[in-house]
Amino acid sequence: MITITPKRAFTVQIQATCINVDVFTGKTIQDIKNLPITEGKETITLNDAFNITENKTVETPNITLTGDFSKVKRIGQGMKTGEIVINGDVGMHTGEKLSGGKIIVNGNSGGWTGSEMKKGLIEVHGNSGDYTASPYRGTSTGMRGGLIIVYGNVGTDVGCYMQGGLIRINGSAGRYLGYHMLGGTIYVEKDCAIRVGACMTGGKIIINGTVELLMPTFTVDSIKPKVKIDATQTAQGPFYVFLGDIAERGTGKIFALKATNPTCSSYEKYL
Amino acid sequence: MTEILIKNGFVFDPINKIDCQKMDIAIKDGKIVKKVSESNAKIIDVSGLTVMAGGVDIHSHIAGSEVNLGRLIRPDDHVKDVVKKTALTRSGTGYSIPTTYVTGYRYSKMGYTTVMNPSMAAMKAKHAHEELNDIPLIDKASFTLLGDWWFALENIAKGDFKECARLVAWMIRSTRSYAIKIVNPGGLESWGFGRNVHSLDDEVPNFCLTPRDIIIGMAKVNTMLNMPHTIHLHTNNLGVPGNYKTTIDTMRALESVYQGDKPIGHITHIQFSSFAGDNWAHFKSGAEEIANYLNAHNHMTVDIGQITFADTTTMTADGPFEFALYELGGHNKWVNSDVETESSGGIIPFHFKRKNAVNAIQWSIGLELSLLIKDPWKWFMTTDHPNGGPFFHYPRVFAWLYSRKAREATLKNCNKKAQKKSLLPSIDREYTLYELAIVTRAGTAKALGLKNKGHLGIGADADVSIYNINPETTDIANTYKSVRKAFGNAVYTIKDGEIVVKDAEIVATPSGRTMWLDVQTKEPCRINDEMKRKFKEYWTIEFDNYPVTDHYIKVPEKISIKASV
Amino acid sequence: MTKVIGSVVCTICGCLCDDLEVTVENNEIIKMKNGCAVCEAKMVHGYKSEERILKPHIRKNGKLVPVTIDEAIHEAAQILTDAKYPLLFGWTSSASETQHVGVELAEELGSALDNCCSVCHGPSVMATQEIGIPTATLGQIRHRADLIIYWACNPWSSHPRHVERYTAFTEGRFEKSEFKEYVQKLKAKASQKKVAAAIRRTQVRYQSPSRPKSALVEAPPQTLAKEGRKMVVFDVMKTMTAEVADYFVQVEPNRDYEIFGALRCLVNDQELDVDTVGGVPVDYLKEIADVMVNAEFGAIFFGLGLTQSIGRFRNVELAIALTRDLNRKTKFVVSPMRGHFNVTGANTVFAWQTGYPFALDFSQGYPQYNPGEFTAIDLLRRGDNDATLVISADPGAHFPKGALQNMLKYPLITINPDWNAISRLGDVVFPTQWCGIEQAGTAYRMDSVAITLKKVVEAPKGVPSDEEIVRRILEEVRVIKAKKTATDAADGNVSQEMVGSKKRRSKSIEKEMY
Amino acid sequence: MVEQKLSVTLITGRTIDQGVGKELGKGSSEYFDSVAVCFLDPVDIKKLGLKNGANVQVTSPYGSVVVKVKKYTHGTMSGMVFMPCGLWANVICGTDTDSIGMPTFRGFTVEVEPAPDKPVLTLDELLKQEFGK
Repeated sequence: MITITPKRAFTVQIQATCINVDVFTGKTIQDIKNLPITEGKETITLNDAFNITENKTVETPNITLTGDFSKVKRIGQGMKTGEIVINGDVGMHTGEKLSGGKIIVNGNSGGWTGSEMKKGLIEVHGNSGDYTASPYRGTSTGMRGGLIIVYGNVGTDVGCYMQGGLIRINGSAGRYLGYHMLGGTIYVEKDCAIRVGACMTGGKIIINGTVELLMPTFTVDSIKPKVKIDATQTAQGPFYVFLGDIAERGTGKIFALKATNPTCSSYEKYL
Repeated sequence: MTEILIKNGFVFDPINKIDCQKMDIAIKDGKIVKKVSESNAKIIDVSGLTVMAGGVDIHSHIAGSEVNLGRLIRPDDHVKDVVKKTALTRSGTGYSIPTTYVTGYRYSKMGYTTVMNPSMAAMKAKHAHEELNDIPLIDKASFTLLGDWWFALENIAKGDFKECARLVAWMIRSTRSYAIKIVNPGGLESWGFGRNVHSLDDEVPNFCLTPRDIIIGMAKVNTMLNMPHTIHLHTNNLGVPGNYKTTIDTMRALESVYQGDKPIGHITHIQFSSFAGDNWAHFKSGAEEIANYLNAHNHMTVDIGQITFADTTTMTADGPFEFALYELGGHNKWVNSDVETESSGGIIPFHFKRKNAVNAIQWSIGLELSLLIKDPWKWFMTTDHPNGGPFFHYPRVFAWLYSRKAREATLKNCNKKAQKKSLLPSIDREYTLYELAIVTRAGTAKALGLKNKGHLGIGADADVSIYNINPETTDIANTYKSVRKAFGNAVYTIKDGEIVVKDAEIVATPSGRTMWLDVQTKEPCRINDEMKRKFKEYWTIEFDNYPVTDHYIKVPEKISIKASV
Repeated sequence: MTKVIGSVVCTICGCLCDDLEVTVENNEIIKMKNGCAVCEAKMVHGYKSEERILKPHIRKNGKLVPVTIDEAIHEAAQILTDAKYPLLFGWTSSASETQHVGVELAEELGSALDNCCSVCHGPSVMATQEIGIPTATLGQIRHRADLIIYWACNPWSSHPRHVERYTAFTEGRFEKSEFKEYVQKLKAKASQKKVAAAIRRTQVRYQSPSRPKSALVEAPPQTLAKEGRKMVVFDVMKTMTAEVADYFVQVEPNRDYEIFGALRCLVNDQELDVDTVGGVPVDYLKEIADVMVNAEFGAIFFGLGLTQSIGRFRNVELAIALTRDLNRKTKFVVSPMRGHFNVTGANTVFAWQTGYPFALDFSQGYPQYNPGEFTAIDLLRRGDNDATLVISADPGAHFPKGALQNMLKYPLITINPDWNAISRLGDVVFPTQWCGIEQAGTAYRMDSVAITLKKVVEAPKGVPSDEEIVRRILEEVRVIKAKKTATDAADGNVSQEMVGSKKRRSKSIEKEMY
Repeated sequence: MVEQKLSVTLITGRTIDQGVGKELGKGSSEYFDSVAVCFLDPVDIKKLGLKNGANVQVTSPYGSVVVKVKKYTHGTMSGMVFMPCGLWANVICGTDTDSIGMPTFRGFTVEVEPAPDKPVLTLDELLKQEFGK
């Protein structure tokens, strides 16, 4: 196990794509210390900014980061195997394009966490930022598979263009949850802000709390007693089931818990 | 200026009928000269290498409002292909529409030295020239979109070709351009109200004329003005199954203007206009019919617009076509950009896939045309960058031309239905390096009327490209991969007598020149009050602010021509 | 000596009206024809106000003192090279020639580069990147549009001549007759009394003065049935523009997105399960959808009401999606009402050099783009940069307080012609010429048509153009970098970055010292 | 009944006077007069027991500023307060951008209350107060 701690507080952004199990594998501690990162415009070595130690007796997690990493971006980007544990906050693009392995954040994580992720697991024990699991600007292929669990809240535009996999949010979700979603599942334990599922054409969003306001472009379909989250878990209802986004001729489904959404009762007349 | 002597190369110079001759090329003051003294000159020994004139691209969208809008909407495309700054070169991004500097560098690495920017809305000409200034290492020129210009339409409808010619001359000068570009004649004007024309004889709403009138009228105007290039035509019905008939109609219509000497029209990216079949389900190739027509007639030239199977960005002034393409589905972005009184435009990111039947057939059509048109001086190699694929895919296209094996390797991976429909397995033709030099430099330079380009004769511009191909020892068709690589990585590119690329690395970054025509009409163009009044009515820019001034052209090369009106 | 210069271009908003007639006497503009009130304020009065900066200044002991241009250039270049991650912001009131050098400077510095677009129509550009945009040059709309929709914008105030030059009040080739009368009627009224009062009176007929909050006319919108050009305004409050419109729809704040969604369904002949959307009854929306579908050529112009309220670029995205849907039935275009006169130019120039329109970062040696990550407000909010250069913009008056406070923790260089809010806060303050008055150049209109700005009068002596300043800073940066490399090489010092960071001047420390 | 405070939605935007004032110079009296103001519906002004031109304090989660209140005469906008773009409005705007670079300039709730004893600060005074420069 490699342990990394910051040597000082950082002002400007640090891009550290090299903090990645795939990159560390097969390198000596000295090699790792000399890996290049950028602090602002300046290229420095990992050792310039961080204390790095190795503990050969422990296998997993492969990398442990302890301290404030909120200005450090792109940790575990494109990682295929292995496990990274971050004890503290972490910056943007953590686990972007993850195609395997595991990233556990014991703190908050920044925007674009798990962006365009394909496989693997990301667990955030604090809050996760805007655009979690959403793709880069102008891209219309989002998360394809894997699992993201957020124990806190998430920001806006989470799960945009999602095609597969599961996002489980134990707190509340911001605006535009599941925007333009094509497939996969998003589960929200608590409340959900406006414009949930806007422009979605497939997939399902399950909301166990209150929906602030449903888009007018959704039409009520039925009331279902329960809904499957994945192969093993089921959410107990009853749920209102909404179909949409009809402006996109979509067939995505929003499940809103009946008990917590009395405002949706106006839709019952169409059932 | 330094003198250079290129020694011992195998020279291919079709204009001067030099085919793989071992000879020296001498350069002085940016021109090819008879000889230089060996003691003063920098001597480059290129034994065992291929020497050609710098490549001349007849049709590649590299700058302008449309191109830049394409760049702007595709961050997803840029992030895949980033270029770092070096001590000498600027940073930038690709992929399908590289940024200006990167465009210059990449062209130069392939040994290209002249590129035509074929689609410039007159109103947005200043923008195009500002961008062209930022493309280093290559000479360039632009073609103005004039096929749906209200002034032209009105005068053609009236039958006043002389006045039309004078106006066109004024416009060519005011926009600092090189040729007349016509895109979907009549269609763009119709698109102003969301409609299109579907044959040569559909009437253009509100203007009392047909696409046929526009094409013939403009060809006449082009002749009257003694333009070095012919009209550069993007046909009606482009991208519609069965459109090969419209294309042949168009070529037939132009027969009446042909005077028997030099070609009268150029149909660009003809691959997109050679579709047979009634609909997309019955889509098939019309290449044979088109090639047969071209083999029997001499009044036309064409360029291909080859598909290279890339995630690219299609862009054309043909607004209605792009909308039709968008309506086929599967695209997330659609841009339409109409230009008042002149033109329109559209952009769609498009991924040409081998496994898609239509795309694969399109790929096949391009190559069928290239191989079935017998005379290489009649057709030229382009990908209609970025429509069929980005320009830096040219070496792939070369490989398909000179190697049957390369074609087979690609066809094998194509859609099964497309494989069955393709004529390629029945064609044995393989291009020689000599023929390749025709379709990439000699022929294009000739068609464009560029007397100093595309060859290595005395007095020509010293634009030279040298590739690591030994024509004596290499079987290019069999070792197509290494030859392909050599075409993408020039050993030397020399631009105006300066070595700009060495071993596929940029070593100098001079600005290229912008060529433009000063068309001198016998009667000076009448910018009278009537026209000024019309200007105010037609455009939202003042007459004084409309023309492109010298300020917008960094290194101009004015070419004066005398018109016969 | 008096001379009259025609076809002068106005440098206020994205309309770039180029028909001004300016009278110059003794190198001073004394009169102007054709311009709007804002234009007149700038071109006749504002540009020569007492607030003009005439000399470079550097803040010493907390006070700005005049210095030579060479000293200021060196100081600015030193600050920018010493900083680990500077931010270059502004650019939108400069000519594109200046913006062009700006990208080169950012690339040389490895800094962040952003323009004012990020706080005005950046979201519009981002929406374009998501789904494209069907648009047209303004003349196309002038000639053809018979339905003009202004959504969440108030051209009367922000683009005063937009309606008169490009849309409802113009004569086009295919759209004329009806409207001339209308304009003349208005003009006749305006000559009797103040325009505002007159227009208000003409509108009283259609709307009862004491409307309820949902704010919709009770009577059916008879003006929607009229022949010829129609102008419809959607906004959260009734603006001057709304008063000259044929029909005004008042929407609840932050509900534009829902209305666009609903209109998309209605345009596609789908039914909605709700009765009102964003405070507007669905029945009204149906009528509007009908009018849209039946138009020969429709145009939607949208403003900051979409890009600055909740949803931001998603609002614009849906406006574009609606336009796109409408193109299946008729011809429709959509266009943002760009603010600063050359903000479109900044996007254009940045895009052709880097591929991206704003929110750029060069720290990796190549351009990176991500609004939210490299946009000025986000960088400042997180305190991610350690020096700022502001050129031809006034974030002092237009950035939220929190962002400014972080900006002012570190050295600030400003390049502006007059003592605006940000110049007052600067540490190195450059004077510069007024672009389009004292300096020629190129600007891009809101529909990305390039127009040449004219030089009308000479600048005060010793005041350089901003292009010259940026170019000189760039040269000085290269000199400093070359020296640094040379010294480092001589010392054999490997960890040059560390030395650099120690040398870095922290302003807070300076403050404590004084 | 006169209310102490009013919770309203803030809208910021351009006005023609602000445009003219800005071009005349940020230190000009025209700029001050056109920007250090807020517009309320006459009904809301009445609710607060105020007269046109009185000083009011506008408070948001991000800050608080004193400006003059003016009647909005073009149409009803009850429940909203309009402030022209400028430093005074920006003192109460937030920096949250939803990760797209655009700060919260409008569409959030603010409180408006009479402030007869507090002065409206000039540009320089406000800069000094907020940024110490």
